[in-house]
Amino acid sequence: MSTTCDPEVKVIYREPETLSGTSMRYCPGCTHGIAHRLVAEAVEELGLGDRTIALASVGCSVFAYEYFGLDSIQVSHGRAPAVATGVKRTRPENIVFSYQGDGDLASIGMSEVIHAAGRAENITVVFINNGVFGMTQGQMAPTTLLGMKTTTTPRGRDAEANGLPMQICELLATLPGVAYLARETMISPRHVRAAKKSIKKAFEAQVACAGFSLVELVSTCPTWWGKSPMEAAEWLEQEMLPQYPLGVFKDWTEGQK
Amino acid sequence: MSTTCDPEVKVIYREPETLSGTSMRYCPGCTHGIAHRLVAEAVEELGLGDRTIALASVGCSVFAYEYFGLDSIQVSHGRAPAVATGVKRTRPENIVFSYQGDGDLASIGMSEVIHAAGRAENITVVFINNGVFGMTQGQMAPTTLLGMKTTTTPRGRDAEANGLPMQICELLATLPGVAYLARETMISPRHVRAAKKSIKKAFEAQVACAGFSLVELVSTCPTWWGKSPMEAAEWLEQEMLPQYPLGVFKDWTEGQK
Amino acid sequence: MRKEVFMAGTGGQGVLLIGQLLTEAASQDGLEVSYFPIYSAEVRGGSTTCTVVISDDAVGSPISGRPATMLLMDQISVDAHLCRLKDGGLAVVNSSLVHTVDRKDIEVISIDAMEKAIEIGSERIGNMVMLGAYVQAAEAVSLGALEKALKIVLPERHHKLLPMNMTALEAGAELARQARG
Amino acid sequence: MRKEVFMAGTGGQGVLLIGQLLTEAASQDGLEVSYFPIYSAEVRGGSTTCTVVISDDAVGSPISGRPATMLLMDQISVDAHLCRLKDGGLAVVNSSLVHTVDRKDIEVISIDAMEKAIEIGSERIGNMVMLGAYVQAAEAVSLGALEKALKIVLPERHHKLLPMNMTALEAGAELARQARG
Amino acid sequence: MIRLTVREDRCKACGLCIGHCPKKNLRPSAAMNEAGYHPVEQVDPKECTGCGICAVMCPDVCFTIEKVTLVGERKEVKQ
Amino acid sequence: MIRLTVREDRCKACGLCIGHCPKKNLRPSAAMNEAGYHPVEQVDPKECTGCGICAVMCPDVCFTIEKVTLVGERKEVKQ
Amino acid sequence: MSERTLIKGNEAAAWGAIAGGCRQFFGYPITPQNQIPEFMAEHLIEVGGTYLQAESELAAINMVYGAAATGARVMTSSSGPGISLMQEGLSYMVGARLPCVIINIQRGGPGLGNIGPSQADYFMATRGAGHGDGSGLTFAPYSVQELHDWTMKAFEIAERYRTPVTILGDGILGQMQEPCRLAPWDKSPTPLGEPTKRFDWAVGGSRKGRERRIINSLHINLDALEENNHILFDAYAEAARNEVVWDEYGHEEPDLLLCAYGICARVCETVTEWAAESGLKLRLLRPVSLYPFPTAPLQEWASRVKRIVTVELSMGQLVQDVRLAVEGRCPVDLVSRTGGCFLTPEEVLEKVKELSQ
Amino acid sequence: MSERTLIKGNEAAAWGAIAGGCRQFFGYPITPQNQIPEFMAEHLIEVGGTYLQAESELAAINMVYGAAATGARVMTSSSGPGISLMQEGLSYMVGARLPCVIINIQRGGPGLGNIGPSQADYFMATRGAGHGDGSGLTFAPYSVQELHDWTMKAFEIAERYRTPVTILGDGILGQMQEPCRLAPWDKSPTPLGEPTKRFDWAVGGSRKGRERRIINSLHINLDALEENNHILFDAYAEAARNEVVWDEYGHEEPDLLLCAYGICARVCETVTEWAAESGLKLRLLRPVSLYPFPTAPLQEWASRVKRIVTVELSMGQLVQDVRLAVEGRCPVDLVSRTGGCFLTPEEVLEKVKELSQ
Ligand SMILES: Cc1ncc(C[n+]2csc(CCOP(=O)(O)OP(=O)(O)O)c2C)c(N)n1
Ligand SMILES: Cc1ncc(C[n+]2csc(CCOP(=O)(O)OP(=O)(O)O)c2C)c(N)n1
Ligand code: SF4
Ligand code: SF4
Ligand code: SF4
Ligand code: SF4
Ligand code: SF4
Ligand code: SF4
Ligand SMILES: [Mg+2]
Ligand SMILES: [Mg+2]
Repeated sequence: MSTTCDPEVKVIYREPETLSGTSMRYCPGCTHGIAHRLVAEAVEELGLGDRTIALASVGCSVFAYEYFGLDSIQVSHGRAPAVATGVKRTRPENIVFSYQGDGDLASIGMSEVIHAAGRAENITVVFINNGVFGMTQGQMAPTTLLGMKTTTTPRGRDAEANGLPMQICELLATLPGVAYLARETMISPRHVRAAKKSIKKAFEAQVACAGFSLVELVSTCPTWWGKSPMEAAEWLEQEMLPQYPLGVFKDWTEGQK
Repeated sequence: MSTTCDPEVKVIYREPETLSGTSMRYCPGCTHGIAHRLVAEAVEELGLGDRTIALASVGCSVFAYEYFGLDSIQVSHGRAPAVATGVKRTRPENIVFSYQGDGDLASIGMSEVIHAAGRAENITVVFINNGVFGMTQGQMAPTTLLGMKTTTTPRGRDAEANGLPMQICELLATLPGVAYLARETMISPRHVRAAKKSIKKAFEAQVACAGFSLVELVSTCPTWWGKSPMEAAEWLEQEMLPQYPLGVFKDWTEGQK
Repeated sequence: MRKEVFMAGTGGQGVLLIGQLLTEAASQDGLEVSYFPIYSAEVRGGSTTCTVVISDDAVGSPISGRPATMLLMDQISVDAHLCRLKDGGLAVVNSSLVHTVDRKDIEVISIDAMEKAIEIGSERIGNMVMLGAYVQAAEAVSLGALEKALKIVLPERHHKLLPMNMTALEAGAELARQARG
Repeated sequence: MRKEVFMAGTGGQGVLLIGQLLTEAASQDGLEVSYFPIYSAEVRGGSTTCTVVISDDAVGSPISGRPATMLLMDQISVDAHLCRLKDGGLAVVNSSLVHTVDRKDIEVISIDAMEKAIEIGSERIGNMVMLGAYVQAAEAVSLGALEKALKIVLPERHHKLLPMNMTALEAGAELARQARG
Repeated sequence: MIRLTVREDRCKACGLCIGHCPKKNLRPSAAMNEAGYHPVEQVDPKECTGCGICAVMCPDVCFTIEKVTLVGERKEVKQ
Repeated sequence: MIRLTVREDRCKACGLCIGHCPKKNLRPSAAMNEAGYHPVEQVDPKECTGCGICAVMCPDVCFTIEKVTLVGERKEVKQ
Repeated sequence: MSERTLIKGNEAAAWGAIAGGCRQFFGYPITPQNQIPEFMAEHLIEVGGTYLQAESELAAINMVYGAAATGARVMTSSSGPGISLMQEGLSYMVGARLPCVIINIQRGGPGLGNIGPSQADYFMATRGAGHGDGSGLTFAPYSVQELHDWTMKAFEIAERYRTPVTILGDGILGQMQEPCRLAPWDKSPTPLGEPTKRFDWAVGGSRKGRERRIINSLHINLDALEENNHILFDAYAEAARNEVVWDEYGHEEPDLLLCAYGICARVCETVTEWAAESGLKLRLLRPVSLYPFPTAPLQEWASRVKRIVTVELSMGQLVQDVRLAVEGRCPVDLVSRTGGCFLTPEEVLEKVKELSQ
Repeated sequence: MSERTLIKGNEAAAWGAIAGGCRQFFGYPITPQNQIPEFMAEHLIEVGGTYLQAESELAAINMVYGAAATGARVMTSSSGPGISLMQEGLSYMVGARLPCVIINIQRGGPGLGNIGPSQADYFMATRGAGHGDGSGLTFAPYSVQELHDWTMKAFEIAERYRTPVTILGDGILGQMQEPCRLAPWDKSPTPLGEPTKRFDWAVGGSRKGRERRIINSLHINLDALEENNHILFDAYAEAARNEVVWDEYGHEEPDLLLCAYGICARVCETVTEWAAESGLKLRLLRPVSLYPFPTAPLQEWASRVKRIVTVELSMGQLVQDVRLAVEGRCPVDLVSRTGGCFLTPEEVLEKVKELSQ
C-alpha cells in the first residue's frame, strides 16, 4: 500500500488540438469564438483532425484559417461552397467544411450554397447567423430582423424598402440533396451542447457520404447590436429565435432508424 | 329589312398587339413560342401593354425583345430579376417581367431570383423549364432529369456526378415574399389555357403590388430532346411532370377570399 | 501551293460533311489543310458554309476573302456568295438547284448532282457527287485519299454505304470531266 | 506654411475627436486642412492614429512620413511612432501615461493631462487638455477657432459640456506655456 | 362561317396544330415557304368549327380565326 | 480537487463565464492584460465544482479544467 | 464663397451624387467605401430616391443596368473585389450604351488583399469593363472637394456620352476629411424631368404615343456589332476632344516631370515644393481624366524634360499610359508601392532625387 | 512522325489538357467553346478525373480555386462574358499563388455581343485577373496543333510560376479543324503523384507528419501584401526571362513588320506571302506568349523597319503592347476589325499596301 501522493489528473476541459492556439480577434463575447471551439471539438472527437480542411470565408471570421489547427483555405466572399466542391471532388478522402457568415452565405453566396446542397455535395457548412454584416461595420444582412436598425437601415429594416428576413434552413430543407440540417444557438450551456451535437452530426453525414450538411448557428454580434454579451444573448432569445426557430430540419439517419 | 350581305366578323383568334409581329426563330414546335404568345395575350387582356417592360434573358429566348411589342431590355445571363428590380424600383408604375430559361434562372441566376423573391420584389417572372440549355446546344441544366442524356451528360445525368434535379417552385414556395407561384405546361389545349390563367394571375399580383410572382412553364425542347414536337409533349407528360408536378404553389388571393 | 475552296448550301445538304471529307483527304495525302465552318447563332435553318484551305506548306490563313474556287449547292448560296469568288475562279454548282449564274469572268461547272444521286440510289448523296466533281475540276486531292477519308469520317455503322458514296464521288468526277469536255 | 501633426493613442482616448477638432478649427480659421485617420481591419482595440495637415495654401500631401509635430497619448504610441518625428520636431506627450521619451534631438512638452482633466472634472477630457497644450505649443490654430469647432463637432446633445471642454483646452494651453517657461 | 387563315411564311410545319385539331382538318400543304417548310392548310374549310385549338397550340402564331356572319342573313333568321 | 486555469492573455472580460457559473464563482480580476481587459479569476477555487460551464460558454477558450486526485489517497479510501 | 463643411471623402462623394441628380443607388458594402452606401441609405429617401442594398455586387450592377435603362441617374460604389464582380455587367452597360456612375475606392489587392489605399485597379478602370472592346470614361479626383465635384459632374458626362463613368478614388481619399463646399440638393425625385422625354432611348413610363424602345447589347449580325463598337469609340474620341482634364503644379522650367493622380498627386505636390527648397526643379502633371488620358500635354513636356517619373500605388499601371503618350521622347520611371502600402512625400522625394542624378 | 487526326480546335485543347495531366475540370457552357466542356464530360472519367458543370462561371472559378489549392492540375474554359465573371476569382488565385489553366475562346463583345471571333479580351488576359496588381501568364496559339500543345504545356508553366495561365484563342481557332498530332494520355487519376508531396503548399490528403498549410490571399499587414506582390512580380520577371515565345515569318529585310497573334497571325502569314508576289517585303512577328510579351525582338525590328503594322480583332489592344515595346522607334499602325468581324488576307493586304505608301 502506497502513501505517495502522485496526483491523478483527469482533464475536464482543455483546448482542442484542432485549434491552433492563436488568440482570436473577435470582439468580447462574440459567439464566433464559441462556434469555432465547437467545430474544433467536433472534428477532434470524431478523429478527423488529420484530414479535415477548413474554409474561411469573408466576414469577421475571415481569420478562421489562423484559428483552426487544420489545413485551411481562405476563400472569396460567398463562394465557399463552390471552393469546397472543388476541394472535395478532387480529394474525396478529405473532410471539408466552410465557415460562413450570413452576409457571406445568405446574401452574396446564396447561389453557391443552394447549388452545393442541390448537388448533394458531400461537404459541411457552419453558418453563423448574427443578423448583420459584422466585419464591414454593421450593415443590414438578409437575416436582419424587421425593424432592426443597422448602418444601412438607419430607420430600421422595412419590408417594402429592404425586403424580408431570409430563413436559410427553411429554404434548404426543400432540397433532397441535404442530409443534415439544423438550426442551433449558443446562448446558454444547454444550447451550446445541442449545437455541438448538431455540428458533430453534420460532420458524420459527410463521413458517411450522405450528402450536404449545414448547421445554422444563431449568433450574437454584441458590437453592432450595441449590447453587452449577456444582453445580446437575451435579445437573441427574445427577438431572433421567433424568426429563426431552433430545430433539426433534416436528419438522414432518421430514415435509417 | 335589308337583304345586303354585309358580313359581320367576329374575331375568334388573332395575334395580340403586344407581340411585334416578327416571326420567331425558335425550332419547329418549340413551346417557347406558345409561352410568348400567352404572356402577350395576358398583358394585352389586362390592358397593360402601354406600361409593361419585357426583360429578355440569355437563352433561346434571347431575342424576346424582338418578339414582344413592348419596351424591352436584353439582360445578362441569369441576372434578369436584379435588372427587373432596378427597373421596378425606379419606375414602380411600370409592369416588369422577365422571361428566363432554366439555365438562366435555375443555374447561373439562382441568387438573383431567390433574393428578388425574398425581397417581395413586385415583379413577374416567366420561367421556361425545358430541362436543358437549348441555346448553347443541349447541355445539362439543373432541371435535367436523372438519366437524361445531354451533351455534358453523355452517359445520362447521374446523381452523384451531376447532382439532383432542381425544383424551383418547391424552393421558392418557402419564401414569404412570393405572392403567386405556379407550375404549368403547354402540352395540350387544356394545359395551355391553364398556363395562361396562371400567367394572368401573376401579372395581377404585380398590378396589386402583392409581391413577387413566378410561373414555371414545363416546356419542350424538341431539338435537344431529339424528338418531334408531338413526341416531346408526350415525353414531357410521362417523364418531366412526375419530377415537376403541376399546380399552384402560392396564391396571395387565397388568403383574401 | 495554296488551294482555297468555299462551300455553301442549306442545312441538311451535307456541305459540312463534304468539307470535312475533303479536309481529311488532303490530310491523308500528306498535305496541310484547314477547315473552317461558319457556325450560326440559330440552332436551325439558314445557310451552312465552310472554307477549306489546302497547302503543301503551312496553311496560313484558314479564311479567304475571295476564294479561288467554290462549291455551291443551291441558288441561295450562289446569290449570296458567288460575288466573292476570285476573278477567273472556278465555281462548281449544283445545277439541280441553281438556275442562274451571273458572272462571266469565271469558270462554271454545272453538275446535275441530284439527278445523278437519284440515279445512283439516293437523293442524299448529291453532296458526294458534287465533291467528286469538285476534286476532279480543281485537282484538289486524289480519289484514293477521299476513299480513306470516307472510312475515317463516316461513323462505323454507315460503312456499308461506302461503295455507294464512292460511286457517287466517281460519278461526280466523271461529270466534271465531261463538263470540261 | 505647412503644419503637420501626427496624433496617436489607444481606442477610447479620443484621439480621433481632437484630430477632427483641430481640423475643423483650422477650417474655421480659413485655413486649408486635411485629416486622415488610420482605420484598422479589426473592429476593436489596437491603436488609433490620425494625421492633420494645416496650410494657408492647398494642403498637398495629407500623409507625412516624418511629421514635424506629434501628439502622443501613451507609452505604446511613443514607442511605436516617436522615431518617425522629424529631427528637431515637437512632441507633446501625455506624461500621465508616458514615462520614457528616448529622443534627445527634439522638443518634448510633457503634459500631465489626466491629472489636469480630473482636476477640471472628468478623466475623459484628457484629450482636450492635450489638444490645448498642442495648439499652444505648435501655434496651430486659435483658441477661438477651437471653440467654434467644438460647437460644430460635438453633437448638439453634448453642448452642455462645452464650457468644461473649453476649460480643458485653456488649461492645456496654460500647461504648455508653463512647460516652455 | 369560319374564316381561318394561316400565315404561311411563319409556319414551321411542327405539326402541333395538326395533332390537336379535333376535326383532323389540318395537314401540311404541298407548297414550300421561304424557310423550307410545308405550311399547314385546311383539309376542308367547311369542316372547321372555329374551336381555336389550332391557334392555342401554334407556337408561331400562324392562325387568325374569325367567325363571319352575313348580317342580312342573320337578321332574316332572327325574324 | 478541481484545478481551473484561465489564460489571462486571452480573456476579453466578456462576462459570459461570470454570468453562467452556477456557483457565481468567477469575477473580473484587478489585473489588466496586454489587450487592456481585466481577466477573469475565481472567487474561491474550492467552491468550483468543475462543472465546465465556464469553458462551455467562453468564446476565447480561456479555460483549462482538471480534476486532480492524489492517487495514494484514493487507494486508501478504497480499501 | 459658400460655407465649408468638414466631411469624409466618401460622404462628400455621396453628397455630390445626390446634388448631381442621382436618385437611385444600388450597392453592396465593402471597406473602405462603406460611408457611401450608408450615406445613401440615410439620405436618398429625403429626395424621393431609392437606396437598395443588393445581395451582391453582381446584382448591384444589374440593378444599375435596369435603372439606367429607364434613363435614371443611378450609381453604385464599391472597391476592387466588388468592381471585379461587376465586370460582366459593366461590359453590358458599355455595349447597351447606358450611362451610370461607378465609384471605386481602391484597396490593396490582389485577392482579398487588405484595406490599405491602392491605385492598382487602374487597368480595370481604364481598360476594363470586362470582355470586348470599350470601357467607360474614368476620372480621378484628388481631394474631398474634387470627390464631391467630380461625382456630381459624372452623371452629366455619363449621359452626354451614353457610357458608364468611373470615379476612381482610394482608401485614403475615401476616409480622409477636408473642408468641402457642398452643392445644394434639389428635393425632387426626378430633378431633370421625365427621363423617357429626355432620352429617345430610355424605356418606361407610358408607351402611348411613342414607338417601343429596346435596350440591348446583342448584335448577332457581326457588322451591326462592329458598327455599335464604332459608335462607342466615336463617343470616346469625342470625349477625348472635350473631356481631357489635367492639372499642373510646380516649376515652369522643370528638370523632371512628375506624373501622378489621386492621392499620389497630393503627395507629389508636397514633393514638388520640398524639392524646390533643395534646388531640384520639379513639375507635377496630374491627370484628372484617366480615360480619356491627357496624352498631348505629356507629350509636350516629354520633349522638354530630362525624365518623367510616374508616382503611383501599384506595380506600374498609370506608367503604361505615360509611356504610351511619351513614346520614347524621354525616359519614364516609376516610383511606386503596392499592396495597400502608401507613399510618403519623404520617400518620393528621396527616390526622385536619386533618379535625378 | 505520329499520326495526324483531324480535330476541332476546342477538342484539341481539351485533349491536350488531359495529356498535360489535367484531371479536374469545372466549367459552364458558353459558345464558341462548348466542345471543351463536352469533351471533358465525355473523357475525363476515363482517366479517373472529375468533370463538373458548375452552376455559373463564378462557381466554376471558385471550384478551380479549391481544386488548385490541393495541388491538382485543374482547368476551366469559357469565353468573354464568362471570363469577366471570373475576374474576382482569378484575382484570388493570383493573390493566393495558385496554378491553374483558363482557356478563353474569345467572341464578339462588349456585352452579349455575338459569337463571332474576336481578340478584344486581350486587355483582360494580359492586364486582368481583376482588381489589384498581378495577372497570370498568357499564351496565344494560332493553330489547332498549337492549341493542343500549349494547353498541354500550360499546366507545367502554371505550376512552375504558381500562377494562373490563360490560353487565349478565338471563335475561329476553337471551331476550325486541322490535322493534329495528339499526345498520349496517362490513364492515372494522379499522373504526377501525390500533390501534397509535389508541393509544399498544397492542402489535403493526410496531415500526419507535416505542418498544416494555409492557402490565402489576405494580408492585413500592408507590408506583407506588398511582399507577396513582389513575389508575384518576381515570378513574372522570371517568366519574362524564360517563357517569352514568338515566331517570325517572311522577308529577312522587310520594309514593314506585321505584328499579330492567334488567328490574325495565320491571316498575316498568307498576307506576307501574297505581298512578296507584288514586291512588298513583309515580315510577321507573332507573339506566342502575350504576357510575358516579346518586347526585345520587337524593339530590334523597330529600329530596322519603316513601320510596324499591328493586325488584330479589336479596337486596338495588342497594339498598346507593341507601342510600349517600340517606344517611338518607328510608327506603329493598327489594322483591325471589331465586334466579331474577322479580317481576310485580302483586306489586310490592301490596308498594308496603303500604309506602305
Ligand atoms: C466581393 C466582396 N464584396 C464585399 C466584401 C466586403 N465584405 C467583407 S465581409 C462582408 C460581410 C460580412 O458579413 P457576414 O458574412 O455576416 O459575417 P460577420 O462579419 O457578420 O460574421 C462584406 C460585405 C468583400 N470582401 N468582397
Ligand atoms: C455569362 C454567360 N455564361 C454563359 C453564356 C452562354 N449561354 C447562353 S444561353 C445559355 C443557357 C441557356 O439555357 P436556358 O436558360 O435553359 O434557355 P433555353 O435556351 O433552354 O431556352 C448559356 C449557358 C452566356 N451567354 N453568358
Ligand atoms: S463585429 Fe460582431 S460578429 Fe464581428 S467580431 Fe465583433 S461582435 Fe463578432
Ligand atoms: S433549341 Fe430547344 S429550346 Fe431552343 S428553340 Fe430549339 S427547341 Fe426551343
Ligand atoms: S379552329 Fe378548331 S377545327 Fe378549325 S382548324 Fe383549328 S383546331 Fe381545327
Ligand atoms: S402549329 Fe403553327 S407552326 Fe406548327 S404546323 Fe401548325 S401552323 Fe405551322
Ligand atoms: S467549472 Fe463550473 S463552477 Fe467552476 S468556475 Fe467554471 S462554471 Fe463555475
Ligand atoms: S468567457 Fe472567457 S473571455 Fe469571457 S470573461 Fe470569461 S474567461 Fe474571459
Ligand atoms: Mg453576419
Ligand atoms: Mg432551358
